[in-house]
Amino acid sequence: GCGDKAKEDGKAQTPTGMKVTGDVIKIGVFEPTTGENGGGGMQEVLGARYANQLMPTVDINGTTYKIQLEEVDNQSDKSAAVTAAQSLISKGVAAVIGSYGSGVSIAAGSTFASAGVPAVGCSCTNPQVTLGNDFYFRACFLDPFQGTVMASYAKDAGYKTAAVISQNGDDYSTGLAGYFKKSFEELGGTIVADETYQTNESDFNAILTKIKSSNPDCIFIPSSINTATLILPQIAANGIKAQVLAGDTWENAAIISKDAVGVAFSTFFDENDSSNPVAAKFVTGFKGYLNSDPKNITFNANTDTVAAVSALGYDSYTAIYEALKSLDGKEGDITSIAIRDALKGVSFDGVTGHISFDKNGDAIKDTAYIKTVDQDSLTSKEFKFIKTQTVKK
Amino acid sequence: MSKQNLLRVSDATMQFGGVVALNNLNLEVNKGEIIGLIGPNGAGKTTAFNVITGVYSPTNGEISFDEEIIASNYPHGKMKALYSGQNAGKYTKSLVPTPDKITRKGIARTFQNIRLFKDLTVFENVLIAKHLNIKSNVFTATFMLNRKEEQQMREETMELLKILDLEKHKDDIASSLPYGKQRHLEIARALATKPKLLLLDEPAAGMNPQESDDLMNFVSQIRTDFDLSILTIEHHMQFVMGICDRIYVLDYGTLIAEGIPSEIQNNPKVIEAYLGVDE
Amino acid sequence: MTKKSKTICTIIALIVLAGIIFSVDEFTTQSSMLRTVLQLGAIYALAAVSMNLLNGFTGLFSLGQAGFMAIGAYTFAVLTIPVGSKPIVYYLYGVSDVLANVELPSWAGLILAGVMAAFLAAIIGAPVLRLKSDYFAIATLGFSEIVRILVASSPFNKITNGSLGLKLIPAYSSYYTPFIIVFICIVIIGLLIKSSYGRAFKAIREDEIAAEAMGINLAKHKQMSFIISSFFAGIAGALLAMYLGAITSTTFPIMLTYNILLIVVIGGIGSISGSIISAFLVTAAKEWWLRFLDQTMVIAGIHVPFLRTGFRMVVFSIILMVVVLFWRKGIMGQKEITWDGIYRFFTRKSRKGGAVNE
Amino acid sequence: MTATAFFSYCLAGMSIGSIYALIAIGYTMVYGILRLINFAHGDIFMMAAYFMIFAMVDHSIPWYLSMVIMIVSTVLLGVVIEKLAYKPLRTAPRMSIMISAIGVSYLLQNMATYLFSALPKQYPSIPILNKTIDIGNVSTSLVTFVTPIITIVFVVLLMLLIKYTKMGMAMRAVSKDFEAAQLMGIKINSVISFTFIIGCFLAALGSMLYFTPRPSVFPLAGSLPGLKCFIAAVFGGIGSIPGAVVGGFIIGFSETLIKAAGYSEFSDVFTFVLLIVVLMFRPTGLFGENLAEKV
Amino acid sequence: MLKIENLNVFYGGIHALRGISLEVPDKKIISLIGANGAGKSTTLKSIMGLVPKSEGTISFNEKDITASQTKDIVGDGIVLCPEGRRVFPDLTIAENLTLGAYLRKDKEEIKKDRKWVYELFPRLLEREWQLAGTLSGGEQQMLAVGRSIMSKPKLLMLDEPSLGLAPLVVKDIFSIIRQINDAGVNILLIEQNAKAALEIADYAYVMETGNITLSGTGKELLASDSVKKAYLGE
Ligand SMILES: Nc1ncnc2c1ncn2[C@@H]1O[C@H](COP(=O)(O)OP(=O)(O)OP(=O)(O)O)[C@@H](O)[C@H]1O
Ligand SMILES: Nc1ncnc2c1ncn2[C@@H]1O[C@H](COP(=O)(O)OP(=O)(O)OP(=O)(O)O)[C@@H](O)[C@H]1O
Ligand SMILES: [Mg+2]
Ligand SMILES: [Mg+2]
Repeated sequence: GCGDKAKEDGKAQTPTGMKVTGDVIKIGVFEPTTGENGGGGMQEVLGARYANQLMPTVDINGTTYKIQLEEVDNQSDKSAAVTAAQSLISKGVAAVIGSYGSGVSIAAGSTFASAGVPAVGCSCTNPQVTLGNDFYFRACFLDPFQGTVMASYAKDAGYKTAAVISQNGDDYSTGLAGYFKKSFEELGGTIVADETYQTNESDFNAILTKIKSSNPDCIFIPSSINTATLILPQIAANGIKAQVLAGDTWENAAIISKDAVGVAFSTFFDENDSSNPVAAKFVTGFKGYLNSDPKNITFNANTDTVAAVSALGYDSYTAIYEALKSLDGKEGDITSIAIRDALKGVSFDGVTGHISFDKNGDAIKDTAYIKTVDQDSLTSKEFKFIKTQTVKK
Repeated sequence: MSKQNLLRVSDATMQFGGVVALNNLNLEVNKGEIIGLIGPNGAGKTTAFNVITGVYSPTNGEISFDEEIIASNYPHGKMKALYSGQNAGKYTKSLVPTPDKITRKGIARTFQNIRLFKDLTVFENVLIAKHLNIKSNVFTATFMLNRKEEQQMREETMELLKILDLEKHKDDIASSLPYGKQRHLEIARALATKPKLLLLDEPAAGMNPQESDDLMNFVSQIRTDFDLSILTIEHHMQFVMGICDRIYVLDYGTLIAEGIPSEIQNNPKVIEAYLGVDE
Repeated sequence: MTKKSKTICTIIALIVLAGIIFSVDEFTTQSSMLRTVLQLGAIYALAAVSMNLLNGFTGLFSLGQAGFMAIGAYTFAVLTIPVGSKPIVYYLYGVSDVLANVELPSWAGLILAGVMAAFLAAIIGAPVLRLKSDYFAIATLGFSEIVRILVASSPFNKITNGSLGLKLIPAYSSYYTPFIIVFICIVIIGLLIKSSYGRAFKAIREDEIAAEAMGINLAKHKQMSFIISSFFAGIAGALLAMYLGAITSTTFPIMLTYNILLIVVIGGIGSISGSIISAFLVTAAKEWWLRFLDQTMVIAGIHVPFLRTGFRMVVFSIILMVVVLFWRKGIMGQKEITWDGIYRFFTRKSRKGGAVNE
Repeated sequence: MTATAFFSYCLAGMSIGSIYALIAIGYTMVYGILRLINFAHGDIFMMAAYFMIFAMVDHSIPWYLSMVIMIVSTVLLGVVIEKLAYKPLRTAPRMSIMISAIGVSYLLQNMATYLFSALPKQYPSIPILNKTIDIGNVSTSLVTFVTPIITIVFVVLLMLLIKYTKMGMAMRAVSKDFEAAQLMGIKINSVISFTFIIGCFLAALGSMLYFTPRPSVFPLAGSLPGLKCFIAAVFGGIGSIPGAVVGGFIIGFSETLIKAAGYSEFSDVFTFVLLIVVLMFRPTGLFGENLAEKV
Repeated sequence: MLKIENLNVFYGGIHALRGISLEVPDKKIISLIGANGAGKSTTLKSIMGLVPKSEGTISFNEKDITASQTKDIVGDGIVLCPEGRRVFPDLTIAENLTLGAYLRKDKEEIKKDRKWVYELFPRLLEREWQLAGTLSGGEQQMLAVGRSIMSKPKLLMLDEPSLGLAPLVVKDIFSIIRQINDAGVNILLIEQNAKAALEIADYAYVMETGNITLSGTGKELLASDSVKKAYLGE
């Protein structure tokens, strides 16, 4: 039941939006580069920066506009996010890319909406980001989908029982866990343990002992990278042999270690997927970009592996770029409202697949990539692609 | 002046672990009297004050003020053998008041180690002591619906400062006053609660004989001005002997003598335990 | 200065302040950072002043501020989210039947937010207030964490939406709303402190034993201060919820309490005007003035060293420590801005100036 | 619950409990002497881990040397913090020092983020600690047993130091009255530095024992253990060393058990409720001395 | 031995010591008397380096200690028994005494001195294991004096040692001071009990509002009219 959005927006006045003056169009990059999700956020920034390098200008109605990125750090913190968003608005951005982490995106959502500036989320998978917000779009699939994907994957692999570990107070983690549980049970599986931990928790022995005694076939752990790197060695140390499953956040070279061998997670993109020419071109180009500056490599967890979130960062930029291009030949000023309206009609082949937005602003996607860590990954620092997983709606 | 009883301490015992600080103390103060409480160091004088003012609740005994029992505790069973006195072992539901309740009943005190509100002004120090009689509640007070009452509190405070010769220090921070003035201020603050009985714990400590003489006059002055009874602890004999109607002497928590100053001065037990012989 | 001239000065100052806020509204765009900082600063000012009432004026070292703000924010959000938006907000767990048709106006939500925080303060106050200094601090900190975790826990899914938090919370009806509410609240706290009860609080801060000997009922007055402080913390929380539009339990971490404590200490423990000034300064510095430090900057082809993401917070923490180290008592100490003080400040200055001329 | 499961829980409780204990001692000692809740302690603990990574991973120094380097730099860091951030505030109001401590904590976290990025880094594996041993069908690493032993040894040493040596007595004296302590000829600055040295030494040691089985370090890695240990210190009666240890173990075990019972969602709630309840009955913690102020 | 010249001390705006000079010669008892707030305690505190001095010099045994730190001054042999007792409340009586001897190494002598202190104040021996914070005011005062004796100073400065003591003990205190002095310790004494202080003193100074207004041998001052009027209450 989410029909009439304008009414449900909660904002009385319709926003006026931002008008582009001069020949510079500013695009905000709203990402966490510090705090809990600082690692992943940085990788999205890299994707956006690379895209900006490739597509630095746009011609609209005879003028060549320079596209300038305005980056801001939302610190992975929901209250800091709002002022961070506000500072982008105050700099006059016409559209925004971001953010990694659904919580900060939800928090900043109403700020963007009331300023009339459209935002394109890269990897914020929680439905709430776009729900009830006419200005938020996103380039990735959603948690209900992702949860179902992982549940289906588990089911297909023949697992009957599952344990779930999620982070108290975190919307991404709890939401995804919720969808996984729901679908897994619908598919006939049983959830034998449902545990939560606090933000910044680093000792999981008690939880794992508990899980071990419930002896599940698989364990689903939607968590941040930090938690992943902590929990995997502890799972190994506790002698737990169950299959570990996770969500998109785990696609980061930082988790690769001998304890991670065998985990499976869903993600948006695979760099070795040769079926998509756009992707192939992006991968070579982006690797070159990463290697062009040692700092980039540092920010990318010390490898030149292309993270899905970087690809999404690129695609989000492209989406806005496409929207801008479509303004060419149209009458009227270039305003953020116009960009928003244009975004609704955008349709292109992106790095992570074909992208167009549904009425909620969500990218219409039906495929997730399942990846794993195998012995080779330990040396190559790359994930191994297993298969694509789709679900029947 | 007819002798009308004001304070009665019966069989009060106070024990701290193994230390018996007060042992079966019986003491009375009548209306209008100035009573001295003396004794060697650690005899239990301050403890007696603490028991009367509700800082400690006695391990045994009863305290009544103005014909009303304000604190009592009579343990029974195994404990009873430990204590003596008329009512020992008679189990009563113990009555444990907090110091503020005692102050409301009309007993005010000063402290052996001066305890002023150090960072507040002299005026505020005294004004705070008026708070206990406030009739308005926190809402009416906040929204200034009690102007009259507030005005009256301020006026009374001013008057008190005038009487106690602290008027010119009114806006000084309490801790910046010289020692003697701080003692005065402590007394002023106690008086502001409108007590019937004033307890002074070594008011002349740290004063030279001259200053202590002045204080003596001051104390007898306030007795008449404020219609007070006073119980005072003091080691300055000139002070005690010069001002007290009667004196109680404690040693190791036990009362060893009681009487008018001249009797006490010549009591051999007191001389041995406390006064010493003048060379 | 006479009483009358002081009143006139006060009125003029208020008009000037109102004028500043008004002109910010008139002459800056909707998106100006100045607006954000002013609004957020006002909310923090209220949170800080309410904390100061407890920590600075009553001498009760509480670290529970974030918890009470969370209670206020959640109470407000739960009661005021429009009925139409509820299906969107509670899309995963559904909304409890009791709440499904509840939609209070903002003012009622604000008051209830305060009342709810005050109510919980009353419940936990009785046992916790018996604790001394740091133990009290830890107990309140623990309480705050309990609130934060419970709010996000599954049994409350249908009320608080669990970890997913609440969004589409009604925003301010106008730009002026937060200023007016904060102003009223702070004035009330100020009046309270000036009243006889406020003096009793100060007495407790100075010396509990002496205060009790003066007939002040410690338990009652501490409780009173705790409840009132929590009431306003609840309102500050509700204002924050309105400002943010979306909250989750992690919006109110211990860090939030620390940040408010920091504002209190920088402003001066026991000074209302200090808390207010420092709330605006700290907010402006952190959220606005220092933001450029996060961005790589190229001047004349040269990369300015150090500037990259994360540097802002490094600089902010250094500034913070420098302020504490060299300005120990905070901006205002225990003093308030008074007309007498300002008058003295200027006359002293001018007298010095005069001496040169002589 | 099977016997095996129960045994694993005990091991888990013991290993986390003893680390909490070790770090809690640092809090309690600094509190004992400066009446300061050293909010930065958890972050010093985190920095210790980065020092270890720096030495062992980045510079491939053998583990025993790295350990020495790590401990020395952590202690140095602690002493420098004391000198720069706390010493100038000796006479300032207590809350200012506390804010200074919060400031240091922010600074260390932000510095770490700035210098090492927010991404987790792998803690090096220390061969002897990582050896796994099997008891029945429970396997665990040696560190699980080493930790409690180290903790107990240091606690006993410290208690002897504080109770019976002049330094210990000086520490207790300084904690109450700087000026009077000076009048005894006590060098208060050295005594305070000494306290920080011990506290940071234990934090460094604790950091090694903590991160070995949880080999992932990021700038906020110290914040939650820091908070837990601090609560442990309060639990036992802040200022009391045996109290800190008992508090650490109680929190470690209660957390583990409540998770074992299937209430992981409420484990911290339970810990805090337990804390508040204990304080109701013992307002100064389990071992805290009830210092009745004499009137 | 100790020599103060032109000492000035300010507390913020308050000029507490206005250029005082005094001297404590070897083997003597020197008394310092004066009304409340005259600056007596401030004088002793500034000798110990506890308050910042704006002007003047202090030397001890020919060594300039004006800028020395407290701990070094104690090391040089000057010990202050401070105003307001300042015992360590969480430590037992025994531990307080041990801390008094913090800088001493002579174990045997310390033992002897401890025994002596217990002889002087038998009450302390009775309560050896009681926490100092729970002692009565007078008992704490005894402990404070005992603790400073334990330091075995060359110069012992006592700030109102008789405060809060019972008359019998007050008499003892003065004989104790004598005994300490006989043991070769110099004494600088502040007392409100001016009569006793002057009787015991070899030499005495009178302070008024930050100045030394009068000085002389104890006997001279006892006979002085102004002293009689102002401090002896006659
Ligand atoms: N809280 C306590 N715990 C243990 N012992 C205590 C406590 N309070 C007092 N005492 C002991 O009780 C005895 C009586 O103390 P009190 O303070 O009443 O003495 P006093 O008569 O006032 O002596 P003074 O003249 O020295 O002030 C002392 O020996 C003291 O050590
Ligand atoms: N810490 C301080 N801050 C401000 N003023 C002070 C401070 N200590 C002392 N004073 C002031 O300095 C002056 C001298 O004080 P001092 O304590 O030396 O006097 P005293 O002669 O020892 O008096 P008493 O007999 O009361 O002990 C007094 O006016 C006092 O108010
Ligand atoms: Mg006494
Ligand atoms: Mg003095």
